[in-house]
Amino acid sequence: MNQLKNFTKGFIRENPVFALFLGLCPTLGVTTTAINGMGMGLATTFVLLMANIVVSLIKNFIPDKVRIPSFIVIIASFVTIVELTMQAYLPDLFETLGLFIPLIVVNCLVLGRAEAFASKNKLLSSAVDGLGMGLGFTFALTLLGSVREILGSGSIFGLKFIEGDGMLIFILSPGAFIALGYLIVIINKLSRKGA
Amino acid sequence: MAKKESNLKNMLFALLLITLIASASLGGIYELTKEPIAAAKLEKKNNAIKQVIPEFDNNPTSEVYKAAVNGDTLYFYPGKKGNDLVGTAVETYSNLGFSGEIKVMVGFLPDGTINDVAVLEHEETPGLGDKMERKKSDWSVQFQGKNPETFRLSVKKDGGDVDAITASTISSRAFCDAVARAYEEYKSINDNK
Amino acid sequence: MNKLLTVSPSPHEYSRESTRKLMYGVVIALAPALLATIWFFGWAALIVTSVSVVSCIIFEYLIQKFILRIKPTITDGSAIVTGLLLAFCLPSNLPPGLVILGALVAIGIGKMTFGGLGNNPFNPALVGRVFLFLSFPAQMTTWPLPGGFNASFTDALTGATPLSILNENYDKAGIDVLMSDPELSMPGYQELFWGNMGGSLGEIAAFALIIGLGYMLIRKIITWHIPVSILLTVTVFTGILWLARPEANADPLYHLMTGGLLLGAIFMATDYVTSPMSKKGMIIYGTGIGVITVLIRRFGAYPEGVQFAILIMNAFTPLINIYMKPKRFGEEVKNG
Amino acid sequence: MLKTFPKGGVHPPENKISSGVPIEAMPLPEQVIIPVNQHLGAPAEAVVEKGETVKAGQIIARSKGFVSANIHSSVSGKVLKVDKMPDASGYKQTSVVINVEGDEWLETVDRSKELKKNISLSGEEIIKKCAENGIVGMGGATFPSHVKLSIPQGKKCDVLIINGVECEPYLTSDHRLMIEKPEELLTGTSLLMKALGVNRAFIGIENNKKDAIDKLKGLASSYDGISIHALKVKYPQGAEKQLIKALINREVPSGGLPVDVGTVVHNAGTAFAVYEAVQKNKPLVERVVTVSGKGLDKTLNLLARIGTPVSKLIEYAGGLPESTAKVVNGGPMMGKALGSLEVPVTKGTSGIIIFRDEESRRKEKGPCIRCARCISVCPMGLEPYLLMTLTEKELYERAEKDRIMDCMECGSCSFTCPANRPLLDYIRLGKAYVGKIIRERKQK
Amino acid sequence: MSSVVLITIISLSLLGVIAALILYFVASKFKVYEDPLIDEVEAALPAANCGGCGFAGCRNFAEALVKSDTFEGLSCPVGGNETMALVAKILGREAPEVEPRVAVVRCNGTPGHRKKTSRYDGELNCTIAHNLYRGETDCQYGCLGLGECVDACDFDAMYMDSKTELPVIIDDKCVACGACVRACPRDIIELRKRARKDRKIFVSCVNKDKGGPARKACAVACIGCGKCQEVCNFDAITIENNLAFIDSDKCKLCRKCEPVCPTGAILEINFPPRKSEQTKEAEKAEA
Amino acid sequence: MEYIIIIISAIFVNNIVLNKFLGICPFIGVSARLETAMGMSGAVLFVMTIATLVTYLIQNYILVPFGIGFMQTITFILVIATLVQLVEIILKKVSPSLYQALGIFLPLITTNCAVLGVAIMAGQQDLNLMESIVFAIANSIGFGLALILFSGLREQLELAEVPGPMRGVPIAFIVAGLLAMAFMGFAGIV
Ligand SMILES: Cc1cc2nc3c(=O)[nH]c(=O)nc-3n(C[C@H](O)[C@@H](O)[C@H](O)COP(=O)(O)O)c2cc1C
Ligand SMILES: Cc1cc2nc3c(=O)[nH]c(=O)nc-3n(C[C@H](O)[C@H](O)[C@H](O)COP(=O)(O)O)c2cc1C
Ligand SMILES: Cc1cc2nc3c(=O)[nH]c(=O)nc-3n(C[C@H](O)[C@H](O)[C@H](O)COP(=O)(O)O)c2cc1C
Ligand SMILES: Cc1cc2nc3c(=O)[nH]c(=O)nc-3n(C[C@H](O)[C@H](O)[C@H](O)CO)c2cc1C
Ligand code: SF4
Ligand code: SF4
Ligand code: SF4
Ligand code: SF4
Ligand code: FES
Repeated sequence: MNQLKNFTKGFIRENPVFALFLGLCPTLGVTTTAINGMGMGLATTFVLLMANIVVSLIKNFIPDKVRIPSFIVIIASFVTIVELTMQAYLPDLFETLGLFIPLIVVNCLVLGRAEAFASKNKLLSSAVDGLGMGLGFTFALTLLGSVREILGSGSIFGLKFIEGDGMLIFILSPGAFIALGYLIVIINKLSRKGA
Repeated sequence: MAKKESNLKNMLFALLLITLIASASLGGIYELTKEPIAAAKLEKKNNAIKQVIPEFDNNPTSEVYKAAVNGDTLYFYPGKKGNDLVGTAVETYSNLGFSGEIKVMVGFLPDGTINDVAVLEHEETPGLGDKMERKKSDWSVQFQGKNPETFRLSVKKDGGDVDAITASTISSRAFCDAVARAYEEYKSINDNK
Repeated sequence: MNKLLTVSPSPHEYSRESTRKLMYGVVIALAPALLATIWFFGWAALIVTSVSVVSCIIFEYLIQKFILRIKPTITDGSAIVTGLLLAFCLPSNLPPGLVILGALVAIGIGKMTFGGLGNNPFNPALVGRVFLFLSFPAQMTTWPLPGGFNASFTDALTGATPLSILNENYDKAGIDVLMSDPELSMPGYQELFWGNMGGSLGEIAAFALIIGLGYMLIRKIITWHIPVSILLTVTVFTGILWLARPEANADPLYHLMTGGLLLGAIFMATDYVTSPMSKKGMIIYGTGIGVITVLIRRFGAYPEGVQFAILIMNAFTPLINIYMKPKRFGEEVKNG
Repeated sequence: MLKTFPKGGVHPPENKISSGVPIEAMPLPEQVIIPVNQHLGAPAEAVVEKGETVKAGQIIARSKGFVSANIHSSVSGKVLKVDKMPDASGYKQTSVVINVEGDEWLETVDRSKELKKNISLSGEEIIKKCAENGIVGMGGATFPSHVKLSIPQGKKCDVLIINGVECEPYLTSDHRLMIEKPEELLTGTSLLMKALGVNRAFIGIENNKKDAIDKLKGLASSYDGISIHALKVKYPQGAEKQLIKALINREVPSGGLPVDVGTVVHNAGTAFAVYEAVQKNKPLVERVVTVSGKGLDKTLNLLARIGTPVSKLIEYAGGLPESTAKVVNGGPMMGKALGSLEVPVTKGTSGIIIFRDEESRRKEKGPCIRCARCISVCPMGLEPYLLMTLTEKELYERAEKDRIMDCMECGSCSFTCPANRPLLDYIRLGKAYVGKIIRERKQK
Repeated sequence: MSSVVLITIISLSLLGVIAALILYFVASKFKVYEDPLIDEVEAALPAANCGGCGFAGCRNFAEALVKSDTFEGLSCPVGGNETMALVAKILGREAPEVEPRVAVVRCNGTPGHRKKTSRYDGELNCTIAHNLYRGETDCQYGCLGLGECVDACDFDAMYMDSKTELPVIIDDKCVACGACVRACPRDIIELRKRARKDRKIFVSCVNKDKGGPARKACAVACIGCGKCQEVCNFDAITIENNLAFIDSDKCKLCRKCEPVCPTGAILEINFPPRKSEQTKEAEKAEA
Repeated sequence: MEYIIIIISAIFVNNIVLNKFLGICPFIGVSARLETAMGMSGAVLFVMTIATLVTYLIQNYILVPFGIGFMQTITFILVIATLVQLVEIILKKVSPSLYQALGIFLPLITTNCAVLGVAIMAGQQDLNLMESIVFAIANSIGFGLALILFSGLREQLELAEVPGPMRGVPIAFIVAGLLAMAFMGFAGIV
């Protein structure tokens, strides 16, 4: 397969959030600001990339019955690595992302890609796929984070541009769902027009 | 390239190998990050202490003392310059918050005047209760230099001297509660001395 | 005769009721409350109401015309009802900008996103109101005191609603103590009944709302099931609380007449679209609203719970509709 | 309190304009068109040919199978053709077209006015007479009466119900019959009781026909076991399940028949037809048809021969007024609108109602506002709004589970809907599809 | 190595071993027979078990795939098309190549051709109208003009022509899915073999009445006279119930039948204009 | 009283789906039909309770005593994954009818972050064994409540005239948002 296409498909057409509806918990949970979204996205990208690489390397040594436990252990290792590193060097971000870092393990996107793609493809493709999907995920989270931040706090990446507060609801849980709902519609519309 | 069959030996072997490698590398990383993590945690506390009391040259965290209040604990971090006490940072809490516990660091000068306050942890609503954070607003500046002997630590609605955060009386009340708790304990310990 | 005969399936006879007549019926039923609120809050009330109604109509028109590209149906009157009811649960000093935002949310998110009249699962006016409430808690919880017809719009005196006073004083003092405390300026039963107190536009005058209820029942716009089951549940629930500890709870009558309870029970819980269809279902729905309202009022963070209670029960409505079918004729089935 | 059925129902304007007009015999037309299928069940098979001469009362089409009915010539004359002719729906079906010549009857038919109260025949013979004389239900469904009278093995029937409700607006044919032929009707009822082997019969009449109630009450005492009951005016009281519920408080189970709760319902007109068939040996060749409508100068209750073109009835009533927009065969709630007037009166034609422009037009439909009015008026306890939507979305399985087949097409829901939803249109469509699915399933 | 690392390694490995052991023994002890195809399909699926397909997990989805005959409405968002192609291969379900076909409307009863005899005022749905009565004209077979077929078409390949009051099919867009054929209560639409340049000749009528009544109801009705059948050299035309039918599989588009139809019930579409007799002769003369 | 607070908090106030954003994928994925939603809720109840029990034991008898708290994620998920597979295999054999009702949802639960999330949260909140179990049950009820309500709403919307581009997942999110909005009303009840 064309590696470029393989790489870019995760951005819009097969965007994990906007098109595949995977990994929704972190998508909704941490995107109160653009920067949080981006942090989470990058953390996931790292895990996704590494898991894809390792899985595609060892795919032939794993018997079927323990496929899932094995993959999960691999993913969980990388998640723990992220967790520990973040705790050490980015403690503030770690605190805001909170519970959702360990939950990258169960992010259906990660396991899904490992199973669907990496366990069937060669190293390079798998790596490219992981990176592409991860960046697509990051893009989605950052976008949603920006929207919620703009509407909810009247700022973007922490830069305030209006006096006072925004619409508080967009920082709260209902706003997350509603913003994502409309975002999906808009993205779908745009991508269909583009295609 | 046939896949490995799912027999006992293969299954055991594969999982064992993976867990071995995984745990070994994790253990390694843990060892590597142990120090920085501890340092990061400590630094956070130290920063808060530094913020709320005047400059000191000792290590307040190593001279910490505690006081138990109805089931919970307050921590006192004395800051000293040379041998003189320049202020005490008190880690206090309140359960009256809008959504969950609030942890506050209050710095008292030796005479009991509040030097400054800093929020450690809270779960108040962003945009409302979270204005108690200095990052978000200057609301908590009003506590600076006030002596609770003369400054009544409750919101104006309840007959105190504290201006509540707009639309967040509850959070403000909780904040006052935390500060007042710290002051009472601080005073009773000092009085007993 | 040279005209062609018309053919259509039976029946060939129709009743005189129409959607539009029903909606305007609700508008008429709301008129006494509107007059009462103008009496107490003056121009401000009129401004908020008209801004809300007009923007609801305009948004409905614009969305239907330019986004959904379907034939606009603003003449059916449902947008007017939504606009009125949205205004009725806002404070009279809310800046027009926010009123317009509320109308946009009510119509745009609450109604048109689902396809317009008849399709929305949640009460649009309440969606608008709760959206505003959660977005701008400060503005949405400052209540002007009644200032008479010519009260100025911006610097009206603000004060607490009876429920917010109660909310801060549960477990502290009984209702008579609160009422006799001059500093709290807690309205008495008389004032509750006639509407001389702080609160959102439409909720203040109990008598006007009851007139509206009577009108809608007589015109058969609504049935008694929902309002009665809500009010009865609230009476029973608060009655139990009150009898158990009169010094810490308000009595049922006070609960009935304060806050948006009457407005909600009479006009908002009865919204056809978002309430159950069978009589049994309506009673379950009403009971649920009553229970949740009292729970929130008495134990929750917010002084008033009707708005949330109605929205929560709106969410239960599909389930109620699935499990509470009307009793079929010949329930027992022949041959399985 | 007057008896009625408990659930649902509506009260459309009664408009019984012609209730005071006596029954009048309609002059013979020049030509009659007699379809071979005027009943529920298998069509009859034509037994006459082109050019044949027939007498009134002669069989021209013979029943095929048990659930079917004989068709008799209603006039004397020459068969012009046996061909496909449009019926009330406009679709063509086999009919016998007869050119009328004189008015000659079969000799066996007793056409005297004399009342014959004595019942000499046994139950079986009565049923046989009904079958021979092509008696079908006159209440609208035209179900062959002999089938209803033959109680299936293992079932028991203990009470007969005579349906004199006539709940449809405008229609007055049963009403006039009850006033003008009460003795015949009561005798017919006795005959039906004998055929069924029951000793109780209830005649249910809505309270807007006080004269009929009084008249029958006065006479009923001389007939064993027959009682007259006034009912509250409410549509569709006349539907048999509702009538059974109102009169004897039994509920026919879903998918069941009245016999399942020990009763059989016959229309008042049917009782009269049974009297004529059994006591006078007169086949079902004429019936009372109400011709009514607000635009008409004179409204009529006509005794018309089967096969008379509708246009003739209207001509007799003074012709179509200029304001006419719609002509309905039957009552306004359940009747069928006619696309052409050149269609015959059949055994099921209870009335011809003429609607003016302003009454006939359907209003523009809006979205369902879920007001639940349709649910509260549905006498069968169904959810019409849901059944309509399920049909629109082609969710027939769910529609079946929600009992779409229980709908008796009374039209109360469409009548009442404030959003002018064509509820019954879709429910009927859904019933057609679900019926097909059920039949296919049964075949497997 | 520090003790923490050691404990880590030991405990996790132990856990892994235990997990593998338990899984192995339990799996072999509690074996249940299942269609091996399901396993195969499941193996092809991503095993993300995300529920994105609407099923409770990949295995469930695999079962559904194996059971169902078509993949309509079944798709895996994670795996995408590649996965579905794989599954199709496992199940041996390549769609068979079909001859291209296209839908035609076999009714030409425009208001000009068919007089209106009544006015319909019911729900605008062909089946409802069809079940109610014969329709606004005297032809009980022809198009009701309420557009149910148009609504059924998912490909925007149909529209109602407001002048003719008949549906029109856009050849380029029609994919011959047959939805319209199923939707029409009067069986007016037919899928015909698609010919070069979308040329087609067909009897645009479904009236089964005898000639007289048919003609009376509609000027362009087929009267079953049989003239077209006579001129056809390829046995493509049959007449049944007073109605001619041209079999598109046999029809060679020779255009002989069209001119002989006395009522104009046969339509030719997308052909070049016919040369008049004179030009034909002139051409002959020239040659 | 403690238990009541845990229960009300988990079901209404801090609903795991609407407020804590856990288990959103199945919430969106398997809520299209009411029946599926019910099966899923039952399965979650089952697995979440067992998983919390087991992870509680691991946390308190292995991780904490040995000071390897950082291994929480990896051990928990390994245990959960194994457990789910185990339950599935056993159920299939032992009770096919129960398997039909619940078992088919089991695989979905491995990647349902609600299960792991609840296990971790139970640890974070210093609950004892009994409280942890109650916490797990209450949370799964909260999950079930949200899921069932939501699928009821979605089934109704199936029949509504939702505009084309909004149909399916987008409208589901809007409904979820409004549902979350309604549930905000429970704030502060405990
Ligand atoms: C979404 C939302 C979040 C809120 N968060 C807080 C909060 O964090 N702290 C607080 O004190 N009040 C909070 N409130 C309470 C409101 O500000 C308000 O209802 C309060 O009771 C108003 O009164 P006050 O002006 O007396 O504070 C919140 C309200 C809403 C709607
Ligand atoms: C398929 C069918 C079978 C019936 N079988 C019987 C029967 O066996 N016995 C009976 O008494 N009536 C039978 N009926 C008649 C019904 O009970 C009923 O009288 C008839 O359908 C007309 O009623 P309606 O005008 O209320 O629709 C049958 C009707 C139908 C449609
Ligand atoms: C909605 C509805 C209304 C009916 N109204 C009457 C009525 O007013 N009078 C009547 O005799 N039959 C009426 N029928 C028909 C009866 O249900 C039943 O078929 C009839 O009384 C049986 O008698 P028959 O077989 O002698 O016609 C109605 C049926 C339906 C479905
Ligand atoms: C009795 C009655 C009560 C109504 N209540 C409301 C209401 O509370 N909120 C609202 O937005 N619309 C209300 N409407 C108007 C209308 O039903 C509403 O706009 C629909 O929910 C929109 O689909 C009401 C209508 C009637 C007839
Ligand atoms: S009566 Fe009409 S508007 Fe009311 S619920 Fe029924 S279909 Fe809907
Ligand atoms: S659903 Fe059928 S039985 Fe019920 S009211 Fe409508 S037409 Fe009558
Ligand atoms: S429905 Fe199908 S066959 Fe008919 S026109 Fe459309 S694409 Fe062609
Ligand atoms: S072709 Fe058939 S479906 Fe299409 S409009 Fe004509 S009658 Fe209706
Ligand atoms: S990310 Fe939480 S369930 Fe998918």
